[in-house]
Amino acid sequence: MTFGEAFFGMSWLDAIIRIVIVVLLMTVVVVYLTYGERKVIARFQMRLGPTRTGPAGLLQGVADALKLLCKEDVRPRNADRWVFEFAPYLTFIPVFLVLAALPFARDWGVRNLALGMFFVFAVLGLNIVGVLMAGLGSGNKYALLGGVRAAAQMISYEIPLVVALLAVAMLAGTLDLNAIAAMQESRPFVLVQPLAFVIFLTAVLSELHRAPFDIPVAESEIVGGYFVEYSGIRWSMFQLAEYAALWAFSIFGAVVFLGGWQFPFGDDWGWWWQLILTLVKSLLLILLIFWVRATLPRLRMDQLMSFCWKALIEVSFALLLVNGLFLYFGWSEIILAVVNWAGAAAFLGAIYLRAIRKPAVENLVGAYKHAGVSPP
Amino acid sequence: MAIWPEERTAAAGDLDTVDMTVNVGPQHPATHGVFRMVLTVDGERVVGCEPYIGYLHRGLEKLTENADYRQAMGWWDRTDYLAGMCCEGAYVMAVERLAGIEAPERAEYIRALMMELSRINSHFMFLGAFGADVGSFGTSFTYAWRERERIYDLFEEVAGDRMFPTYFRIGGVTMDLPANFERRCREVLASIRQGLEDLDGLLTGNEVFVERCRGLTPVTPEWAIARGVTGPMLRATGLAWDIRKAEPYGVYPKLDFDIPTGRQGDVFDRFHVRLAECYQSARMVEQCLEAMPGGRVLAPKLPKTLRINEGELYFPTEGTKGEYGVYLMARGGTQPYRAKLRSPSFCNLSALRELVVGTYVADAIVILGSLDIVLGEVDK
Amino acid sequence: MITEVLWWIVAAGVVGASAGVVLSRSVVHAAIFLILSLAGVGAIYLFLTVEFIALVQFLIYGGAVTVLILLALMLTRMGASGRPEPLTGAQAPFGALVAAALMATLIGVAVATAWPGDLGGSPTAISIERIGAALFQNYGAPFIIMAALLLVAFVGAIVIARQEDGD
Amino acid sequence: MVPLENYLVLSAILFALGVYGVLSRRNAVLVLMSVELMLNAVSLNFVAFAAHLDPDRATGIVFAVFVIAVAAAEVGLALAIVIRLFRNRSSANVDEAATLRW
Repeated sequence: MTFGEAFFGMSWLDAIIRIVIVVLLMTVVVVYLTYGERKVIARFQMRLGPTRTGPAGLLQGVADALKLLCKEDVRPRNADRWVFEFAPYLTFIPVFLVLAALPFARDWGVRNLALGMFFVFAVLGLNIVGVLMAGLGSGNKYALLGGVRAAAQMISYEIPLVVALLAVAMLAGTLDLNAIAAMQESRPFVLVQPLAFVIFLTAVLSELHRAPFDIPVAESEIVGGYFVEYSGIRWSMFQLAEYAALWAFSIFGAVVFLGGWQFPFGDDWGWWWQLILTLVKSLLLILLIFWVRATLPRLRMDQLMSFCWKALIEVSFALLLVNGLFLYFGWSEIILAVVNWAGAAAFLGAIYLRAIRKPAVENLVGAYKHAGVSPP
Repeated sequence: MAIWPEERTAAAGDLDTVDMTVNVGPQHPATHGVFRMVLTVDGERVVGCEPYIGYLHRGLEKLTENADYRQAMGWWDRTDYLAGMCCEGAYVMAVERLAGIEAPERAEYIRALMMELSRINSHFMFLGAFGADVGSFGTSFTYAWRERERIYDLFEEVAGDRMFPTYFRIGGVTMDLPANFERRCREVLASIRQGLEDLDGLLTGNEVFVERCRGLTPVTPEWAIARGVTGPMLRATGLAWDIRKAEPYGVYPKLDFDIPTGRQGDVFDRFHVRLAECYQSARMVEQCLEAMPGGRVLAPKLPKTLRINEGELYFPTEGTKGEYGVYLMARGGTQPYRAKLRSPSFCNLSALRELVVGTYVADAIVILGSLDIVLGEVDK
Repeated sequence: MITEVLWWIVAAGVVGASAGVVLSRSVVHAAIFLILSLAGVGAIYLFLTVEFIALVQFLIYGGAVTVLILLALMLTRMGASGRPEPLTGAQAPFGALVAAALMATLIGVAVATAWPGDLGGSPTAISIERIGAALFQNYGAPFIIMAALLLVAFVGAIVIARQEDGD
Repeated sequence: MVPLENYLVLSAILFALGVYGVLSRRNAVLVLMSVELMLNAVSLNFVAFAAHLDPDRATGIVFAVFVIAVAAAEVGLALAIVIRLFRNRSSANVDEAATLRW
């Protein structure tokens, strides 16, 4: 039973009510995600974050939103007018559409699509167009560089993202997000497909322009990238899109990999428990993303691309192949899980091994060899 | 759309694309002050770099020539404003040498201590800002800032001012250390050590950071010497050249410290050498605390008005960025006839174009960060 | 009723955007119009209740058109006067004539023909399982050939676009 | 309900616009875009036929998938050729590529 039908008996009204609810929810969530990010990162950086507006700074997001609404909407003189003005909408709308397909609890969502997973990445992939338009239309070279970087990056990282998710969808045998969640009653897919989860997280960081893949918006290089010329409400639409996409991807990840509303006790304890499960899991993923942002520096463009094309894509296709073999021969899931864990360990281990070539400060102490100075 | 390029190059056989000019600075988050460079980029590649300086020019040398020897000190403070003590130390020692004044030993120890703390302060600024240049979202910055605040607090307790203390005097220092100085200084040192560990852990072992910095623009000692590059940048190439050892001044001959050197002079080595230098400076501060003699802090019988009859002197010191050399020429009177600063940031910056061309835009920012310039010193 | 109104709106949008593609004076604008047009066609697929093709349309063309825009940006030159080269050639009237004739013919044929099996009513929803079965069972061999074609095409593209040493 | 003819007419208009673009545009990238329009019109036709006339076998859907795949391959190849052309002629103008050798 859906609440629209219960009250009005009209399906389109029901849909509109649901959409309104999701939009309002999204706005509130975005406001508090920005607040949460500032608080979390502030803690990582030994600061307090916002404290002044409201108790513990809780109203900071609202204050920011009000300020942005009141700001002047500036358009540079040599901006391409229509391209510039429509770009924020084109980044924002796909993200908002994606929220329509996500299940928050059993059959709770705007629409339960049979092609839910496919819908999510097909539609989210569209917001690159808005980003590119913002980059091209601003008439600013930083924005241009940012837009071009974003385009190259998002197109590249879509491939491992989609392939890794397809590997999971193969196991599940469906693209329906509700069905995928329902399937994880005994174990979340992350236990069976950790490698896919790692690839998914990496690609999502990149799709969302989060550190260490925040190259299109790199503050210290191109001063904010594609939205450098935007102000006021249009700028806040980019921000809204960014955080809404963050939230959408985390719910998506929670549903596909962490068991969504189902694991654990999702069936037994009712819808409120399912809702809590989904939200807590998505918040965990968001926290992970914030954590990464607080610690990691930024990759360079060529390193980013070669990481995608030389590592991620190969690994994700290998994963797809392995999953296919297991499904074809009907081998047991335990073995599949073991193979996958081994793969994930090898993948992360390789990255770690590259990192531990850390030279010690003690080795740097000079030999006075060139200068010919004798130590006193 | 008017984003189209002013310049174009057509390399033979290459795709005949159009170059774009990107203006970085003077208001840019990563130029460390009012520095401007105009990058000509071919896509993401930098094919040209034109640095512009002078936004912060205050005429230090001319001002010095028109002021009393003691009055001028305040301006020298403001050259390398991240390490004010080092600058005033260099100037004060140069004048002392020119005038033949000897500072008491306690004053010399205090100076060395303060200068090394200043060096740590400046290097912390570098470590924090460099992390931000490479792209970490301010975490390295706040880590570094915590220690910088502690050092500044200590400076305030000693001299009454944080950034521009003008604490040194010709012939000693203004006043003696406060009563609980040794305890406070050891507290700060412990905190500094902790902060260095933190930054080391945050940056040095970070795969992304290493990937960004290692092997980026390695240079040889010969190359560096030919361009007058000094300081940590020179030492990163493997040449252990440190004025504190090579032409010692103050109490440095009595202090035991090592010169950290890099291996290939790349960006990572520059970062690492500075990190290691902080440990050495902390060692020196500790030794100064141990060996601090009692006694006066200002030489007795200093003349009320300092007059220097005839003389000329180039006095190099190891500033935080490199060879910070003070040239003074006296022809009688209370003012120097000619003053000149050999500013290390300026000389190091002159290597920028050669380093940057051929790298990526993102690298250009990192390379600029690794030069560790301070604009007050570049523009004087 | 609402469906029809929506259909007409979307169809008008598609036609307008497509006209924008062939008429606009800037390559970038043309590319953006192309996106609108392709997205509109995707929406039309939704009216035909084949969500799968609509999503494929979004996914594939989203990336493809982005690349097109980038290429367009890279390859558009300014003339000596600082204005872009004219994008439409002198043969445009001739082209318009041919296109108009073709359109008239096609529309005439489409309207005049009595399509066998057409119930004149709403489209039948085709489930994703049905499409999958058709793709991998009935048309399995063409699918594999298509995969090979894609591979060959991309290898060919790389070979053509690659910088040769003596070049 | 929207009858089949509507889709066919829409597709015809799109195709004609694509033809006009191919014939009249000089810039190779724009020609490519017009070809995309034509391919789109074709796959719209396929899907409309499939949904209206042949829902059981879904042949039109399969063909639409093939058309999209071919379009992707075509974009890749054509852009490679355009880059080649541009590298040799410094122009993406198709009128200049009149000779069959370079």
